Amino acid sequence: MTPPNDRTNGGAGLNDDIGEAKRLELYRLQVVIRESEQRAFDLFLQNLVKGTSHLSLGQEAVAAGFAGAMKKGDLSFCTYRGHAHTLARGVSVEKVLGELMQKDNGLMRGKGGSMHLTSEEHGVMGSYAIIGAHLPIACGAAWRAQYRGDKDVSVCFFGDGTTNIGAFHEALNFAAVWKLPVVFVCENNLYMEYTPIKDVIPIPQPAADRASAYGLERILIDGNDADVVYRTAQKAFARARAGEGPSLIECLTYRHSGHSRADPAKYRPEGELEEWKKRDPVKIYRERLKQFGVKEDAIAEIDASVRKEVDDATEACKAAPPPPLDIISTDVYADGGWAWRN
Amino acid sequence: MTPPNDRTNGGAGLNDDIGEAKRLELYRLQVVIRESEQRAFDLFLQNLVKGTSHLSLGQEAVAAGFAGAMKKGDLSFCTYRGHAHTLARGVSVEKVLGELMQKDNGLMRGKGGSMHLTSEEHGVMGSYAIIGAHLPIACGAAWRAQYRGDKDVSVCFFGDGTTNIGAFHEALNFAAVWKLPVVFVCENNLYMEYTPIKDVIPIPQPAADRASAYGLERILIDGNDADVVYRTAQKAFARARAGEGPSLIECLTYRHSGHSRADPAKYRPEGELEEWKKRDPVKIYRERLKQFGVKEDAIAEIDASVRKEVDDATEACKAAPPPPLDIISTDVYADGGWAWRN
Amino acid sequence: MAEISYRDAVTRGIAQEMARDPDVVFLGEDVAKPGGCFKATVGLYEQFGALRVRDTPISEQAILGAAMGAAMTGLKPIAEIMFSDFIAVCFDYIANEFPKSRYMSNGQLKCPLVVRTANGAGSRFGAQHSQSVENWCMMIPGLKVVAPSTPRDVIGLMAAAVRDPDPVIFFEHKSLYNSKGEVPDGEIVDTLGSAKIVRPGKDATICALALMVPRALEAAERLKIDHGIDCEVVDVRSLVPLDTQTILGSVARTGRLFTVEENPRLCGWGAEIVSIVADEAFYDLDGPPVRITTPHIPLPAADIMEDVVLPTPDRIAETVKRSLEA
Amino acid sequence: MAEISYRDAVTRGIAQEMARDPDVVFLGEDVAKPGGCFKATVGLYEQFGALRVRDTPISEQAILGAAMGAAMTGLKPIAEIMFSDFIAVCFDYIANEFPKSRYMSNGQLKCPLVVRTANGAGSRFGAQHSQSVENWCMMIPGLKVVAPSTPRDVIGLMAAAVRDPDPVIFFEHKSLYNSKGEVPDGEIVDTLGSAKIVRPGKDATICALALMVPRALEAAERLKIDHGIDCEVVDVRSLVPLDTQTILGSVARTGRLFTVEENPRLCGWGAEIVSIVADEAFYDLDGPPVRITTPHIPLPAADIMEDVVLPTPDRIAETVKRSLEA
Ligand SMILES: Cc1ncc(C[n+]2csc(CCOP(=O)(O)OP(=O)(O)O)c2C)c(N)n1
Ligand SMILES: Cc1ncc(C[n+]2csc(CCOP(=O)(O)OP(=O)(O)O)c2C)c(N)n1
Ligand SMILES: [Mg+2]
Ligand SMILES: [Mg+2]
Repeated sequence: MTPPNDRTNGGAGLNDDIGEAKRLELYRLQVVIRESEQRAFDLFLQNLVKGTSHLSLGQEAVAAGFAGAMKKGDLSFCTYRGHAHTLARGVSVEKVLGELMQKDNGLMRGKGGSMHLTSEEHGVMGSYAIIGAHLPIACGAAWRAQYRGDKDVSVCFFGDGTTNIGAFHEALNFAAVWKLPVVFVCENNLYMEYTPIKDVIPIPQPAADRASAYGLERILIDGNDADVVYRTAQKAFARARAGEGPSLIECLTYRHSGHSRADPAKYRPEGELEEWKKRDPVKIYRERLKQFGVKEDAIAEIDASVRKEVDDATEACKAAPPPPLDIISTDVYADGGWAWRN
Repeated sequence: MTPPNDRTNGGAGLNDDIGEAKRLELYRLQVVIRESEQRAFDLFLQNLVKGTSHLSLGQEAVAAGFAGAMKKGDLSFCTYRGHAHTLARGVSVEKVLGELMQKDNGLMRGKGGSMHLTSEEHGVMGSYAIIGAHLPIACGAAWRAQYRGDKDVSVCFFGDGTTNIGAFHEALNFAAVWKLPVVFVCENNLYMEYTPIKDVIPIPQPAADRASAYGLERILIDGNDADVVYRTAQKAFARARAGEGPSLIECLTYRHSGHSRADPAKYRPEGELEEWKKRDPVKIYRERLKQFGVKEDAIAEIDASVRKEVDDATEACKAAPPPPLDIISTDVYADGGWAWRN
Repeated sequence: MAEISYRDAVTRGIAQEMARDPDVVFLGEDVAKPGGCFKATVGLYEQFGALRVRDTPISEQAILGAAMGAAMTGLKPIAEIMFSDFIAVCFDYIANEFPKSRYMSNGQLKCPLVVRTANGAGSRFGAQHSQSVENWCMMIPGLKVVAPSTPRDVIGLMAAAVRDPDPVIFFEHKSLYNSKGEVPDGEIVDTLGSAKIVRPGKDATICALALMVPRALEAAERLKIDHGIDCEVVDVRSLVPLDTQTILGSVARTGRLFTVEENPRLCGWGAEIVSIVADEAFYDLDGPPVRITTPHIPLPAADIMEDVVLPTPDRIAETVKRSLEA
Repeated sequence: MAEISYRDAVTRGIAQEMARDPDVVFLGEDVAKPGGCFKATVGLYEQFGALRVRDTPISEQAILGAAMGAAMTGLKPIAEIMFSDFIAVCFDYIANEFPKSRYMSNGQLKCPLVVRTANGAGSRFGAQHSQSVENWCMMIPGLKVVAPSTPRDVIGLMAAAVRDPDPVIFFEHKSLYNSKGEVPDGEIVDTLGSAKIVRPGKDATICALALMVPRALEAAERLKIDHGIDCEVVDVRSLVPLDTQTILGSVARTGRLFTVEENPRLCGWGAEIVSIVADEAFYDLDGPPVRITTPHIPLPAADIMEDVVLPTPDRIAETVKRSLEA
């Protein structure tokens, strides 16, 4: 496990600039993701999740830390591995699980599927399943903010493997030249699908070691510590809102599960998962809360309420009907329909 | 004019490792390019060049320096601005001008046109008119050499503007990871079509400042001094042949003419062209030859013989017939034909 | 009323919309200060300023991606892809992003943008700079696709495209930039999805697009004069939405269908129209529906070759005559 | 003779060719040690080693570009594009590079390579991972395009594709990977450009491809049993070259044409076949040629929706019956 070269320390020095309310929020978000993803996996084993799914178990701190620092109006652009970021922006567990189960209560009523979670009202401007495609799209949303003088930031999440596709390069250069208020977040979980990222790059860090190619600062952080992530996000957002341009942040993390539902992740070297589980972000954060004097009770209460939310959501999804077939032909075009002819 | 941060000195120290024979060859190549390109321009004014054309007037030293260092079997991959590189590998002026004039004596008998000059027998493996497309293709040719244990090098030429397209990034990373014997040569002539490169990058040097993103050495040279280019090429080729992987070389240069035939280049700041003409590569090299004791006579003889070659070629092209129409339907497929059905 | 060039119509069309709506922004390579490589956007930078008319790096994916992100969040971007052949380097946006985001999001996201691009042959540029690729877009569900043949249509369809809430791919024909036509004064706004009968006739229907429209008209004139064959010429104008009513109506009257396409033979819009007519109006047809296309080859560069591969008025007239007489 | 899966046939087909010719090399994302995301290349890395079976970065342009450069200079690369939808991110190679270099160089350059890719719907993956995009390739002059429907054809057509001197795009159907079929022992080598009549019949011709072939066959069985309608089913197999002889011959006998396509409606291969038949065999047709397609929409993810949008045996049978009875 590469020791992350932190820019910002975690909670070690008992630096309480974050404050208890925000810390409880960051904790809650991580637990919501953890429980929902774990549930998604269980439902998959019961054959109730259809299509594919890509879990963020082990990567909760990145989603929580960024979402925790985002304001209303800030926009998230996610990948197929987007459940975590979608939940972190406040979308209900039911709507997410409903989409995974391809039910009518799903976020897009089953039309999009797990890889395309979108909730415009929460600023989740889509989840994209073609590697790299959303980086330029996030630039465009940021361009609109710049053009209009809106102060919102576009935040674009992607994986380590995504740094090798052309669109990554085009977006980074474009954002830097136009000084766009966009923050690029690389979640380096060490793997692409089944191949380690280190096998396909000639440098140690896929994103951080490329920042200079775009005139950007090298930022490599511990992605398993939500406080570190949160502080880094705040700085990048402030920079963006101040008109100083984009940031590229590489978060070191690890996925506890396979790449997608079908992957048992046998390619991992022995002991690697166990090593990383010692640095489980939820565990780290629970310790952090205690360090800052939060009572076990308060923590247990959050755990219990999240568990209940996920249980209730599960039941609601199980009970929900499948989508009606008449929506197949809606929303191809803006008139609501699908007519390509008169 | 940015002073190039040379890795290799020109001829200043009277370092005669290059030798007179090679110097005369480098000079001749530059004059062939200069005269041919100038002729192409004249023929365009006479309405005898059809389609588009992209001249390398002012960039001769790059083409000559690299070609001078290439061995038989080494492969060139060029852009639409490829006349210079094609001539530098030994293709006859007649065949090049013939293609520009869309005559039957053209290199591809008019089927390709000026942007696609190709001479397989000279190792000119195509000229590509979609920005960036040939960088990955050059990687593939280099992969073949690596796989077979062939010792040839693939050399890929492109402009400053090409460094912002996705394929650039993909190719550089791919070549570096696979340690391919490919040399990427960026001819930074300060402009894309009509927009200065500095307006669209967040760093000073479009190629050199990105080398580190691929774990490569930063190489920025004076592209108007054929000796500097030649020495840099030799080192990069030696590295490639030794299995040490790719190089990325940025050559600072300037095009004396517009981007393409129709462009009067009015976007250039006053005086810029004049400044660069002081560093005209042909002029520099003529001085260099004198410095090394080559007689004016010998130089004049080269000039005259090249002039004659270009004059003869021009006449031959004027006299040549247009291509016959029956080749329209040949060589779509390998069977020689174009049949997509039985 | 004034006679202006197709090239100037592009500028006027964009200017009309930018003047109307401050959310209309325009980006592309060399489009701002230089006014575009075809000089079709000269003056927009001066008129609308550096914030609304922007030069980009050579990064077609960034151009289209940025247009999409801006469109999604409230702007109405017009993006230029310099030559339509280059759609291949940013095809993911055309094929997978623009046209699917509304559907995949169950209507939450929108993508009101225009991609304008120089399409077609005639400039002796060779295989990578001369293609007619409107089919690359027509076959993708969720896109709208137009290709005007006259200066007036350029302005009117540009306005319609910019105002349309869906992604529209707008094909300008390189070889028409210098052509001229009468254009009314004042605002011009057309509608997407309407074909135009540009020459009425009773013996055969000829559907054509862009550069093929004047050629089809010329062929029709010759057929009339030389052989007394009276062709109806339909300028399809909009491939999606497709005005099947006008086409089917015309075939119902004439009994014969010809399509004239510049693109290579396989799977073109001609095949689509032929298939629709063959299926829905089979019993209206008095003889085989015939496609006239460029052969299924990459385009040769040389003038002499390029000239014979595109459908010419001669070839159109000859094909129609032979077929009607068969 | 042995029964093997379509998935294993992919491995066997590639292995057959790699064993035969040391110039055959294979590259793609996760194809080597992991054996591919569909597990269709498991064991090749172990059998042929790290130099011939190579994992790549997520860089589809580099993958196809590298394949082209290698092909041009003597190797016979097989490149995997994991999902056919991703052809959009490397479409420049498909549309502008592979198919044009031989022509533009007047025959000097060659491009003997195979791109294999997982195509088609049925996995509930949604709009960006389920498309049938064989038309994206068919419409490009200079490419060859195949799409096998059985394990035997996978092996035979893979061999033909690898041995072919032109670029071949090889579409494997995701929903067929688990299907099984009898395969003879020993080397299998098919030819490109031949369709197969997989069910003879006299009342109507049904042309189908890939996953649509078993569905067309099922529809034909039902039509026979339920309505006494006797359909001839043609497995098109190869879109380019296209076996028009077999198709025209079949229509000459049956008098009716139906095409069954998985891709969305506009400009599909069905339109091409219909157009060829309508033009060249108009007087053989006893009624309108009819295309059965997925509607012109992005694909929905949910099982219940995905199941109804693709042509089903029911819909095929119903359409044929209704049309023959009209
Ligand atoms: C253009 C493209 N190529 C390939 C894929 C298939 N694919 C999906 S996820 C993935 C791995 C991505 O790795 P990374 O960027 O590290 O993200 P992670 O899955 O680890 O979050 C690949 C190759 C794709 N979706 N799009
Ligand atoms: C993908 C693509 N985008 C745009 C173009 C149009 N174009 C041709 S040359 C050129 C400028 C290239 O600049 P540079 O790389 O610096 O090369 P130079 O022409 O200066 O040699 C552009 C934009 C193209 N051919 N391909
Ligand atoms: Mg990863
Ligand atoms: Mg340049």
